[in-house]
Amino acid sequence: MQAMQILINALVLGSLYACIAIGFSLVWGVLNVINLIHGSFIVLGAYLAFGLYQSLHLSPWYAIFVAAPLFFALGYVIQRLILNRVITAPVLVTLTLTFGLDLILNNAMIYFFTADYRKLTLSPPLGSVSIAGAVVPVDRLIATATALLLTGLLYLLLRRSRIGRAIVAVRLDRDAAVLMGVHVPSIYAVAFGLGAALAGCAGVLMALIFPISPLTSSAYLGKAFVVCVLGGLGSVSGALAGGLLLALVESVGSTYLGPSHATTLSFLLLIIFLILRPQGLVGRKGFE
Amino acid sequence: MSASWVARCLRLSVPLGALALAAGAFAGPAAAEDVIKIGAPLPITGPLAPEAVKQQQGYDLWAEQANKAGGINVGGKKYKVEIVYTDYQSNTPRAVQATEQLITQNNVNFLFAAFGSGAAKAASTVSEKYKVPTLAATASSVQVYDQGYKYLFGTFTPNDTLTTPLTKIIKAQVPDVKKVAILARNDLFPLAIAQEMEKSAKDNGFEVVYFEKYAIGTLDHSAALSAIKALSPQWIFVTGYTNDLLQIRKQMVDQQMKAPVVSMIAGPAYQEFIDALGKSAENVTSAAWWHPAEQYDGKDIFGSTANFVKLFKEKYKSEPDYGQASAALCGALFQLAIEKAGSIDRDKVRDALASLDVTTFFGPVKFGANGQINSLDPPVFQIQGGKPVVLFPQAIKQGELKVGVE
Amino acid sequence: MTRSNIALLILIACVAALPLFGGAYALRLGTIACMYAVLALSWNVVGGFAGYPSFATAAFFGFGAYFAGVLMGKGWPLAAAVVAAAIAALIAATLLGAVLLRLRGHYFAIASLSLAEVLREVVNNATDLTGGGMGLNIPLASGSGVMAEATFYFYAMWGVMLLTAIMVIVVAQTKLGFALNCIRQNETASSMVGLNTTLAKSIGFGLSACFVAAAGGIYAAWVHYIDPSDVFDILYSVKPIVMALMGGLGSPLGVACGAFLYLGLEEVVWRNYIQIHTGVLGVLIVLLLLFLPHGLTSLRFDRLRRRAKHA
Amino acid sequence: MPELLRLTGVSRRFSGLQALRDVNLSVAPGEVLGLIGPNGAGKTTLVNTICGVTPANSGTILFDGTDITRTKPYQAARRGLSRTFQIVQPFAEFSALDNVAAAALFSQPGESLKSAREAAREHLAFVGLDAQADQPAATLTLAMRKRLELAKALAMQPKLLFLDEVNAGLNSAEVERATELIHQLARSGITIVMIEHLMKVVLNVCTRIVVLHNGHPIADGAPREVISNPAVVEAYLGQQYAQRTARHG
Repeated sequence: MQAMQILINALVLGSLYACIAIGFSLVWGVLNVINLIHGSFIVLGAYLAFGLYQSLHLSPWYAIFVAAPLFFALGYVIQRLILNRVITAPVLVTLTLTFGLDLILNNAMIYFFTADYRKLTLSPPLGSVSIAGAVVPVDRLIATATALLLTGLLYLLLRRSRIGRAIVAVRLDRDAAVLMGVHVPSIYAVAFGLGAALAGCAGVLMALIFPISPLTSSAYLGKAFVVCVLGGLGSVSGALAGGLLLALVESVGSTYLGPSHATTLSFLLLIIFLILRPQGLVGRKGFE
Repeated sequence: MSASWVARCLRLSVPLGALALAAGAFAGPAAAEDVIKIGAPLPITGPLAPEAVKQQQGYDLWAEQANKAGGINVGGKKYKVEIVYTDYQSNTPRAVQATEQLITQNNVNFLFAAFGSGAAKAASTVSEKYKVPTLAATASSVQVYDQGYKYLFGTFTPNDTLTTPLTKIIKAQVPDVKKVAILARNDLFPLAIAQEMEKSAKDNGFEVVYFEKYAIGTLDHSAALSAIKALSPQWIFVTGYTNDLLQIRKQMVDQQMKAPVVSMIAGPAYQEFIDALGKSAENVTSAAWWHPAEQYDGKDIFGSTANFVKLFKEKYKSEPDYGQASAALCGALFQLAIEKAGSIDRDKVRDALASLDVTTFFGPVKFGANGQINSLDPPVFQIQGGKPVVLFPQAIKQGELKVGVE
Repeated sequence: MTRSNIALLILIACVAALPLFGGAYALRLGTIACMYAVLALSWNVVGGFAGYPSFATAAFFGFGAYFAGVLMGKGWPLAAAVVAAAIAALIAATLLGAVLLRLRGHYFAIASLSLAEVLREVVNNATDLTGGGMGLNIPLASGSGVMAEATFYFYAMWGVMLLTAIMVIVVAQTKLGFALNCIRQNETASSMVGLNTTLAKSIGFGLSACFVAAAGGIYAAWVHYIDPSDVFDILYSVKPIVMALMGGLGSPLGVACGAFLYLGLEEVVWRNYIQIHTGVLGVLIVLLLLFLPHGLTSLRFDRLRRRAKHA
Repeated sequence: MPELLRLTGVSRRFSGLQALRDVNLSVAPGEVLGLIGPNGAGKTTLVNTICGVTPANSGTILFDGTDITRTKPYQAARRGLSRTFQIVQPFAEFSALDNVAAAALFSQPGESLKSAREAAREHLAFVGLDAQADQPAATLTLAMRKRLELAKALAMQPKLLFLDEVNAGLNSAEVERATELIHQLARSGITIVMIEHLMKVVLNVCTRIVVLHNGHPIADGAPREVISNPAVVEAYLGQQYAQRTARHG
């Protein structure tokens, strides 16, 4: 009974984690950039959903359609104007640059929205349902479904569309892609835009579930990190696998060892994975 | 070549040194004679930023009132008040630095302590060194006052004064309660209060079936809550700050957790907690150091509690909570002490604070030997109909305890 | 000894004169500046010489602070506790390095970052020893007066900075520094010419941890009260990197200048823009990386040489 | 004659791909062994396996009487196994001198930075790079970098030297110069195993040839014998030989 509840909790939470991480993973895999603004993008998405619901009473389901293009544009522009200038620089430079950008965005959000915690409460509330003897909140369920849907869409985009295949080509072998006539800077910009759009959509979904404040961005970022490493970089299925594994470890650890050990456990797992299986659960071996 | 190069390096280091010195020499203008400056290091940015806003509202309200009345009367001469804010980024080392900066660079006369127990404690070593009287508006843990400092005073009673009356009320009015589950944020104040709760629960014959800490910044509590649910305790006691408690309460609802009694400290006293949760906040019990329903007739600048609430509402269009009230109280207490000492000499004001025994809008104020206030009965309250309703103390009781949180 | 290293020692000697000019607050800033210089110079051994993007500085700092703090709580004198913390960090980091430094690039960055997270949670949960989330009190040495204490801690931190600078200079001029340089440029080729890369990297990692831990220990004694989220703050990892980038990677003089310049800027920005200082700092970082990618050193004569090389 | 190097049943797999299959090989002191075979035959993998970069999955490798099957690359290097890379691997920011000094410094116990630099000068002079000693390696031409590789390998005072396509990408004048260098090395008593596509060079320099095909030696013997071995020629060598000699001949 309780085991079932833990399992279901972990499944739902794992999908949310995957949703948080997938844009981060895409950017990391394709651009080889650890995008530290990712967490703030998610929060910004959550504010967008909150603002639209408060002012226009626009439900978060529709807010996704607003968020996706907006964030895509934002990401595209940031990549084109700023990040692209240092894209070939060493890890440290790109990492520190996104750190600086994150400071700016986060401070701007605190300045304009204040750091107060807000909550998007749907009226009427969605409540919970029972599945196989376990209680599952409907909002999480819907968020999970949407997260899976978004993940699926991304997968299709990468597999089926021309631009998607170009992105995958750049990820696997940048030089070969150049020879094949792919214009790498625009692929980078599109991939970064997609990463931002996914973060924005994730933010909209998170608004339903977690309190909203600029201060939560680092928590999202931390999860994205762990999920990416556990699952394997840049692959859609990797983010899902990593999210589920992380959620499972956290849930089980927190139930049997106490919640304060859940974080320790997840980071220990991260280090172990880095050392023993740096390609992650799903990833291929052989790239750094 | 070599010599000229060294010279070049030296030239480079000169502007650097100059910059550092300039940074150090930014001393504010020397304190004008008719102004009393009080330094307030606040976590204006970083995770504690929402709390800083509350503190600032309280301080500003007091300063505005004091200046409106012409200033503080020091032996017949009126002094205006000025509050000097600095941001310590929710970072304790910064708080220490900010405190020293306020003392040595901004030449403040007195200090409001940094927010919360941890930072107040760390920064108090500095104010103690400089012998600057410091009032802590938000430091309740006795550990803050266990260092034998003479210049630190706090307006929050020890944590057990919150948990003990709460436990007593529950024991008297809800005989079904046998098992208690405690979930605490692993942080100085929330953890300290959870430990007090555990103690007072055991003293009153309850069985503590669950006591766990969660890490700062935990996003998801569903695993811990499922574990608690499986134990079916009658009383669930959770500590943390507003965001933690919002999350936990929401996730309790998600998991359809019900219990006769759910207590949370320190979120429910804040209006934003009730606003954000709506119906799910109903019947959550809590305790705080002050409540707007209190009815004291004080000798301080605000006078009665009702007057304070009125002034606060006029300025900020919202109900004051204990954080804002305590901040305003700290200002009012400095004013009382300075007027009593008839001087702005730090030692005299310190002695005046130590010997203070006065009723304020916040309640009776008298500091114990360690500097912590020991004269207050913090109210226990419950959210009923979207409002906090006082259950204790008897004198200001507004309603009866309602059992059952869904 | 190279000219730039002589200049570094001159700079450090100049800093020592601070107590002649400044009051207690200037000394506090000076102590913090020395502390960050220790962090940045130490980071430079792994990050600048060996080219490994280490984010482990916070882990070592917190480790040192708690190790020394706990010992002082048990009655050890400051000096002994700090030395013990430094040695413990040296050993622990050397051993850890052998494992972690097998990773490269982003993977190493994340592993080193996680190190601080793991240590913080371990400290958080070892309540009996460390006080956990309640923090750790470090007993006051004695009430020796404001200026005396400020001067004492300033010179303690300055001393660690001097030792760190000497260590970095010595490393740079010996086989180890040469080895780390080789590793940065081409690790495969390094091992093919007979260099035990794992050993060299581990020693480098250990040395970079050792003085950071000492700084952490002094810091703990200085502030009397530490808690896990303060001393394992990720900013202790990030700031030294920004400082090193600001000053110019690899050059000890540049890194030390970068540390002082960064703190100077931070202090000015912090004072003048209470609400938006982190944003202003972010703008500075972004501008720095976009327009001065090699830090202060790109303002120096060797800019032309670099240009020539990149051409 | 005692053997310097002896491989017994060495195999190496890369996730599904059998790169080396049951390789038995011995090298005598003073030999100049040519290792030939088409692309992908496993020549470079064989060198990597001997040097410890990609350790063997099975089999044993004896070098100078000791088992080095499991040694790490740096240990192999210190024992006197040195190599050049097919794709040159200089320390790009270092001067040519420091590149060679690094090799001398780390392969010889007790060498100091100063003595290593002194030794490095001699080796640079030997390969004819003394004029470029202070130039950063990144600025050298390909031919110079190849010679730099050689100087590095020599600075390690090898007992056994692997030359991995030292002539690839060089023009014929440069090839001639490199061949002369190899002759000098061989005369100085260093045992050499060279991977080489240029049959002219192989026939000119080598005392023995081993042909590797799909990770397995298929022929071993005196150069003239091996290339006239009908199996080798018919299988693939003839075609290669024809092409190469036509291009460079």
